[in-house]
Amino acid sequence: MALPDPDIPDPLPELSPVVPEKKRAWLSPLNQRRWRNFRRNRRAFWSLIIFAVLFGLSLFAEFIANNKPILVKYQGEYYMPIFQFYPETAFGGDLPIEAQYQYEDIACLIVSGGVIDCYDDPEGILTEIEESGTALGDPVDKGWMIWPIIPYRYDTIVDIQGAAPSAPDANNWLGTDDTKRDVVARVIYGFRLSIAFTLIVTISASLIGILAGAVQGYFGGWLDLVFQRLLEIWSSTPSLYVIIIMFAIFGRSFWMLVFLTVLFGWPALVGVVRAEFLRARNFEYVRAARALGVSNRTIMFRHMLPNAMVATVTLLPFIITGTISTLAGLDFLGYGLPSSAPSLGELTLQAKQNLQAPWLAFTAFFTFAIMLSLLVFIFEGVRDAFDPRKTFA
Amino acid sequence: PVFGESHEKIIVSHGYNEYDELKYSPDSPHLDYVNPDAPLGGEISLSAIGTFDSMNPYATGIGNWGALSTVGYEDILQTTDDEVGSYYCVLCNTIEYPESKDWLIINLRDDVFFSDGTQMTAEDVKFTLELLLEQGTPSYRTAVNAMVDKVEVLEPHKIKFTFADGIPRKGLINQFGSLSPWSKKWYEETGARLDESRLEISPGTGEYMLDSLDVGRQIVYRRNPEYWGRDHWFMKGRGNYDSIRIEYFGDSSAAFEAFKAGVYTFRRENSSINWATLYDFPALDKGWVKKETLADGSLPGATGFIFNMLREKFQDRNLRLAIGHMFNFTWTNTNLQYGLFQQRESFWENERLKAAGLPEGRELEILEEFRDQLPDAIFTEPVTLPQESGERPLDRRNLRKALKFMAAAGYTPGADGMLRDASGKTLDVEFIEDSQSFDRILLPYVENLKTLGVNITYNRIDPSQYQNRRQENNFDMRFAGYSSGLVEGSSLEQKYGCDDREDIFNAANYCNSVVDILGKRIQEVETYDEMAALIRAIDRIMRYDYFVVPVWMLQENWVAYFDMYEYPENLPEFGLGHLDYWWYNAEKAEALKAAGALR
Amino acid sequence: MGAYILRRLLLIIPTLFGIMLINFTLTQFVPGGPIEQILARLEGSGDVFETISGGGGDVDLGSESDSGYIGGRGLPKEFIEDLEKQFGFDKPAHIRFFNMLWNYVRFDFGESYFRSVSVIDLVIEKMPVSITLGLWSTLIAYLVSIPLGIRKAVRDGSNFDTWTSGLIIMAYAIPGFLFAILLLVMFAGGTYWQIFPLRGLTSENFDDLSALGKVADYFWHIALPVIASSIGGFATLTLLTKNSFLDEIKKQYVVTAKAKGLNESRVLYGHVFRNAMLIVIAGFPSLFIGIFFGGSIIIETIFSLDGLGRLGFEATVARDYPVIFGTLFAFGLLGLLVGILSDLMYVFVDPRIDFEKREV
Amino acid sequence: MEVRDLSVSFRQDGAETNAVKNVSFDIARGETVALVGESGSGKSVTALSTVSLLPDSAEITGSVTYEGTQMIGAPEADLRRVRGNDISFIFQEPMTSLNPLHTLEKQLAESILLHQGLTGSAARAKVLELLNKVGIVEPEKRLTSYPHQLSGGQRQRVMIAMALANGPELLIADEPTTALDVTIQAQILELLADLKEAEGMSMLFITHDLGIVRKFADRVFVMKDGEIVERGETKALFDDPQHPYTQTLLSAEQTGQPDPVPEGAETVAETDALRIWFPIFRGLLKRTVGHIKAVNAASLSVRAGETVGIVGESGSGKTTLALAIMRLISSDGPIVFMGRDIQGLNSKALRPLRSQMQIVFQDPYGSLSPRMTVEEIIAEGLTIHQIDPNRDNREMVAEIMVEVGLDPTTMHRYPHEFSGGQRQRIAIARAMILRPRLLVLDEPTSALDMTVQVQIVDLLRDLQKKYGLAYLFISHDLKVVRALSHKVMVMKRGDVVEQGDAAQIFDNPQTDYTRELMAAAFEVKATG
Ligand SMILES: Nc1ncnc2c1ncn2[C@@H]1O[C@H](COP(=O)(O)OP(=O)(O)OP(=O)(O)O)[C@@H](O)[C@H]1O
Ligand SMILES: Nc1ncnc2c1ncn2[C@@H]1O[C@H](COP(=O)(O)OP(=O)(O)OP(=O)(O)O)[C@@H](O)[C@H]1O
Ligand SMILES: [Mg+2]
Ligand SMILES: [Mg+2]
Repeated sequence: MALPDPDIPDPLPELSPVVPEKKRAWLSPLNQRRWRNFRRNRRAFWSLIIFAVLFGLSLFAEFIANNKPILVKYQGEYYMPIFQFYPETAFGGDLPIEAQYQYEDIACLIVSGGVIDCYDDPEGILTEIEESGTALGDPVDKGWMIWPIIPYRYDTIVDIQGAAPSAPDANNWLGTDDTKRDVVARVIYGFRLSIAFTLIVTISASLIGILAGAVQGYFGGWLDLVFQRLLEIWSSTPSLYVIIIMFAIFGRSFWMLVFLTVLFGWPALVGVVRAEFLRARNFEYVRAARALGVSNRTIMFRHMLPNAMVATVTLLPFIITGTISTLAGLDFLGYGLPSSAPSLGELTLQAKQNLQAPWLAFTAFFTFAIMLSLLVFIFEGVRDAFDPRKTFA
Repeated sequence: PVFGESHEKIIVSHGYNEYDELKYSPDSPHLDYVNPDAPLGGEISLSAIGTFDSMNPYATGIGNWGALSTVGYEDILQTTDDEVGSYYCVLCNTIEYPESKDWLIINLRDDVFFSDGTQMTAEDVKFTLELLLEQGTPSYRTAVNAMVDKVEVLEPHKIKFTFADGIPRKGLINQFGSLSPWSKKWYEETGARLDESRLEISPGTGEYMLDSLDVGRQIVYRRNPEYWGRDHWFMKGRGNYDSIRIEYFGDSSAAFEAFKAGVYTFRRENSSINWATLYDFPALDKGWVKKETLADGSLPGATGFIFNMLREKFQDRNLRLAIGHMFNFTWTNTNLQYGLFQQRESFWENERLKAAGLPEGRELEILEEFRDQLPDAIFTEPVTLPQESGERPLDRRNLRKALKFMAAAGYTPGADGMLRDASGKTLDVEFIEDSQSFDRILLPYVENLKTLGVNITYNRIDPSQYQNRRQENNFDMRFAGYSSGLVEGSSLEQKYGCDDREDIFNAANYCNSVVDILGKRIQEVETYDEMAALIRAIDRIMRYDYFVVPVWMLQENWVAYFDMYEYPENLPEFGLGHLDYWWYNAEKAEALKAAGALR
Repeated sequence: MGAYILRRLLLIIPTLFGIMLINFTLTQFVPGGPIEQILARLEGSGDVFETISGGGGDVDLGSESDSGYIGGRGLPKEFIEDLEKQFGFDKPAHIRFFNMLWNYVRFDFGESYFRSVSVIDLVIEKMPVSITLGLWSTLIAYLVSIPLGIRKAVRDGSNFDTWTSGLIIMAYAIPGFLFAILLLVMFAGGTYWQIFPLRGLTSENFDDLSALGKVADYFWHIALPVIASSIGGFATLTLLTKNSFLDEIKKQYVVTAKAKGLNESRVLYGHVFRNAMLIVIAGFPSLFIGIFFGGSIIIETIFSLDGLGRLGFEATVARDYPVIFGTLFAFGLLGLLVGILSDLMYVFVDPRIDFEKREV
Repeated sequence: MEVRDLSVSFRQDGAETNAVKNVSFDIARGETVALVGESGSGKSVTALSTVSLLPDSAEITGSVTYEGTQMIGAPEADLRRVRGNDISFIFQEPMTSLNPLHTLEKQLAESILLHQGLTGSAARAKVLELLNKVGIVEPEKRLTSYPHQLSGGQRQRVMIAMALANGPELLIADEPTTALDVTIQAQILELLADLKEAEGMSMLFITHDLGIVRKFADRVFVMKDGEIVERGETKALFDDPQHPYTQTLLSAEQTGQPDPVPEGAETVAETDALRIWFPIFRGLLKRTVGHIKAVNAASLSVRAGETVGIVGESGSGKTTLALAIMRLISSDGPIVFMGRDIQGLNSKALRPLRSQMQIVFQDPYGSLSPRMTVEEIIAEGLTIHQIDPNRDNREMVAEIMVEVGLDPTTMHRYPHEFSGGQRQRIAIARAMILRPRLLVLDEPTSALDMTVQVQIVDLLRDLQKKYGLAYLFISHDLKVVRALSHKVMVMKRGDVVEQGDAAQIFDNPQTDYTRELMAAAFEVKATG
């Protein structure tokens, strides 16, 4: 660098090639900046945390709501019925079927260490053990059970007399549904199932959809022309028939449904992404990137996608909840998950058919509303974090 | 039967009963169960769910026909609600038939007019039959074509049906006597067909005729002021409303709301949960609406969880019993159905026909004939009754029993609690259903079966697929039923017979050689008692065979109506009669209107 | 561009053919067909709406309205064969397919299997309901969502932004049919306020009303269904608008527009709108078609309206293939045309857009 | 207009940038005030803050009064009345300041309608008049053009026309002439002078072109690092600068000559009668009804170590030619790069060559991905082409940033957080870091102040010497062209009117057009 005159001070004295220090290596500085911005949006950040906690908890639904105890001590040995099948005979009973832990006689068997008379007079024996530590006069090796907070699974028929659907009370915090199953348990499992379903479906469908839309919009020409037509054909395929056929051939299962929903869900984003790309490919910075020799893939996903993401990011929370609704709708029409599966859709349907039981409707509504709000707020935060011009307090 | 004078044993009568005496004579003043002084007037309104787009119910599967679209037609011979199997001349003066029942002459009345004012003649009756044979549903065509040899109009009001040789005579007279004449003139003038959907109703001789129609929304029938039969003894005290209105709703909740609001005034409830929970609204509290449970003596359908008897795995009765024992009627009824039902025991839930205790009398005689083909238990043990169960969803006593039955059938629980046969195969059962409203009843049962160790899947599928699978008999279990009658004839064979085993009417694809023989015999019996004995025997055998897990039944009618309708004190055994012999109390109606209950 | 349009127009033919072929092939494999449906009807079952209308009960009421004309009699083989002939199932599939196509090419869409009505008439019959629901709910959705979204973008992060977000999310989260039922029970039923009618598009005495009366009657009837069908429609559009605007609103040209002294709405609607709302604007043609052919089976069912939503569902479940294929063909064709229109809209909105291959 | 203690700071990602610190000045009626200073010193920010057009992330303190009313924190409605009508703005980056989806006519007519209430043909007449005034040829044909169909200079003139449409009281012109060739520039300045004369318009003039300042401004403020370091009457200040920075600025001048091209240097790029015509679409079906002949037949060749300067009036096809050579728009005619015709290559085959040919776009702002940080932008080429795998990318980025005079600590910022000149340097850095064989520079110094310009030109020269780079240098600043070019090509209306050795063209132009151009260029400067 040649400066014009030595006695004129260097106009750029403070510049030196000092590299700003690297922080966490697993996030590029830009992503660090985005993450910081995301965290500054308190609402989004807390929504993410709450959502993660809720989903995390629901992953352990078996330990929160189950009709089997978490831990059983019987005759000095420990059993974990949640993980393993034990017949009643394992606890001194005489039936080879799975122990029905919620029944008093089984409870009595376990507590008393297998006194067979439990089948006849469980209460008597239990009180006797309570009072004297003996059963029928003999000392017992006292056992116990640790139950989850909610002693019902999603498919447990509640064993308390009273017509279903029954209103919320101390036993069933949100009441029971019209099949007499605990609503809380169903919501917990249903939340897990729905979220798992929708996350898998949305992620795969969006990835495919965005990719397809991006490729079409970016390259244009015959590729776009032909692909669009195929898409048109595909999207007029009656999904219901395909579902019926596939179910009839392969049987009904979660993964089948995931597969089918992805199959029919991915075109959702293609249109908007394609439009955004059709536009963005004319921008000067895309030209600049091309001039740099950036590969098409990088141009599409590094340069254009972040700028063509508005619709995608906006629509994603809705696609996620929409997928839940799709699942619900399929349940509704009877093409969804097996009927006993804990589905939020089924809950809404029940709510409609049992207007006299408003707790069903409220539960369904709040579950949906909370889930959707959290998602919308999270994605609002994501959008803001990616917005270069957004200012954060 | 009243016998005629003819030495050829020609019987001339004002009515007909295959087995029994007719209760009413031609000069009876009126039917016993009606109020002959019931005032005429007013309107009754009902609701229907769904929509309609046709008023021709005779077009097979074409169009959703509107409710009561046949209300304007009258059968020549008609039954009553307090007898079994009696048919009385309404459009005729007498019928004539030889003892051999080789033919039937109907002496039609000459004072019967269609609602368009034309007189009904024998030509119309002939035309009706011909129309049915030409354009009616193929099944009807084939069946009836085989029955009748020739139809002759002997006189303007005399028609003769000559029956074909070799056709069982049972039921023929009812069959042809139950024709409802249609107007030949109308069909010829309009060129209308029977196999199309249309919104016009052809004129009938009945008391009511179409008044107005708003597709998908409302149908109103009104009394034909010129109705010919107003003074007919059979019609006394009947058809008391001036108009009948049917309101259509897309949704059952909307329909119910409409009832609350008085948009329509009469409602029959068909759902226990609704009956128990929904009837709690201002109009009811204020006494405007009456909610009543009325006894009903008609036979409930023999419904239950049926086994597909064609399936290899269901051949063992023990296995069927085991599966049946896991259904907990008591719990289901109290917890899901509000304790409103009884448990169905028999295929014919009527004292006349139902088998009970040990076989005795004529029933025993009949059964004895087949002693070698029947299991001993039929003779030595009381008739099979559904198991009793306790208050908890899973009844442990029945569970024990079921396990025993399973063991007897060769299935024992493995280390994972699943039932397995000797070769280690699980017991796979698929339960199919197409209606969502049964989920709540079925799922607890399915849960119980799972606990027992049955590898059961419950599949709710769409109606067409369901229909397809039942037609192809491609199912393990489903909820279905047989409809039973107080008189059984050839239909019994169709329902339970081996020949029709794969027919859609034999829901369980049931076949038992003894039942088959007895079923044939039923078509030849002379008296009702003999038929009853045969049915009891059949009932006993079929209940022993346990191919249907019996569920609930209701022997009541649940009705709710705005308090302006009244009914005779002595309601008959077999009918509710809300459209027939109930009547409208104008004063009460005024009061309701004044109170603002109705608009 | 002209060549492109021509290409697109020509491509309609194979596309439509593809659509029909796939659908036709699928229906060959789907279990259960129209014949089963007819048989089910003959037995008095086969109400495909039961799950939705909730009419099912556990008591058998017998038949109040059936003629008993078939009952108790078997369904002989001949009958089924007869039906098969009637529906043309006796011919091999490919012949049926080409017959159908040939008819469609001549715009002959045939008759419903289950009603003696041509498919076209059937569709026309159901249009008023669909148009009503489609038109008003889209109108409301757009009239509310776009200004709201813009306002939210302008006041991003404010309290207003927060609570409106909450509100529209809540509205979206209410399951549509629950909301519809709720409205019905609250405002039309016999328990609370009986303000609105329970069903239908117009009153029985509609024809006797004065012109003003007719209009009033119409709006009185559609109030609840339209509210119910628009309630969930705000959220996506509002947020889409908001986010699109947020992306644009800080760009340099907006500053230029502001510097011109344009007032806020001129800046927002005159300048930003077109830049931000490419997707929304280009979606207008299909939206417009959607207005005519939209249908919501659940809303229609609950408010006893007879529209295309119910028709479509019924046809699908009842396997009413003429209706399915007829509507598929007609709407498919329309959809393809609208697709072209929609792509042209892109160019109209943003003249920089073209569909050509980027060869450089 | 009176500005008192104006400070502006940007909060971004936790950090705070003080762009403007305690600036005070005033502009009297009819007066022209020039704001000069280092690139990035806060000139544009100061100007924008006067009518509250800064982004939300800016925090403004101090006061700005216009005709007695406070502007800072004034209600939007008041500001609106003032904007466009009383105070007009010419933005620094014309390329991105026009609404991309509005036609020229619409952009112009809008403000005319707004402040003068003219519609229809009256408005159109006014639009045409304005376009004529700013020297757009055949304005009728241009009415329906969209900004992306215009050249940089044309866009800038539209911008100017827009600002002048309503006869403002105060014109704030942020580098209004950077993209204009000297003739047009002279025309525009004359126009401004006329307006000032006739309507007593005041002006806040931000520019790097000291010649213009000297000729034009009544008073001058010199800014550096967000502060006004010196102020005074133009003449006084020019004659006797006090502050060391001002002294540097004034004395900085493009000097020197390009180093001669080494003998036998290979030809890097060559075109032969390259033609670029843009089709004009009309009607519903968008049929092609004619062509805009941007470049008719351009033949040029550039050797390693050689600089070819391309000059010519605004809109003459320079940018188009540059883009075509880079194979970024389609063209007809062979383009030989390193002995290989790249005209027919597909983008995949072309990609490896890209590291050898780089371009600095005329519109630096638009060419920077808005959602990438500067570091990513500059480093991107490195990662693709694996320039020097042994070195840390980040280090190389920091190095090049220093070389072009940018602070490496700002490498995590987004492009919009920079000043116009800084962005231009980012664009230069991005291209230079690859050390390409051929570098096309489209007005790379237009937004740079003299000191930085000199620095950049030196840098270019150094690199050329070191690596034997070939430059295609497009500029309106003939001094820079002269300082850098071996050969010069003169374009007019898509045609190459003259081509040859730089010295020969500068000293002895053959065509009238070139002569005019030279005259205008050196005349303005000379009288300065
Ligand atoms: N949005 C922003 N966020 C952060 N810093 C900014 C922002 N806009 C401008 N700056 C910084 O403020 C300083 C002043 O910028 P300004 O645009 O006023 O410079 P300028 O004097 O106009 O320079 P030039 O001559 O290059 O246009 C620069 O250092 C720039 O980096
Ligand atoms: N995409 C396009 N469509 C139509 N015309 C265009 C397009 N791009 C440029 N032009 C026209 O081509 C001509 C040459 O433009 P170009 O940008 O090459 O000019 P330039 O010499 O770079 O001018 P400046 O010095 O003002 O930047 C101009 O008249 C311009 O309006
Ligand atoms: Mg600037
Ligand atoms: Mg240019």
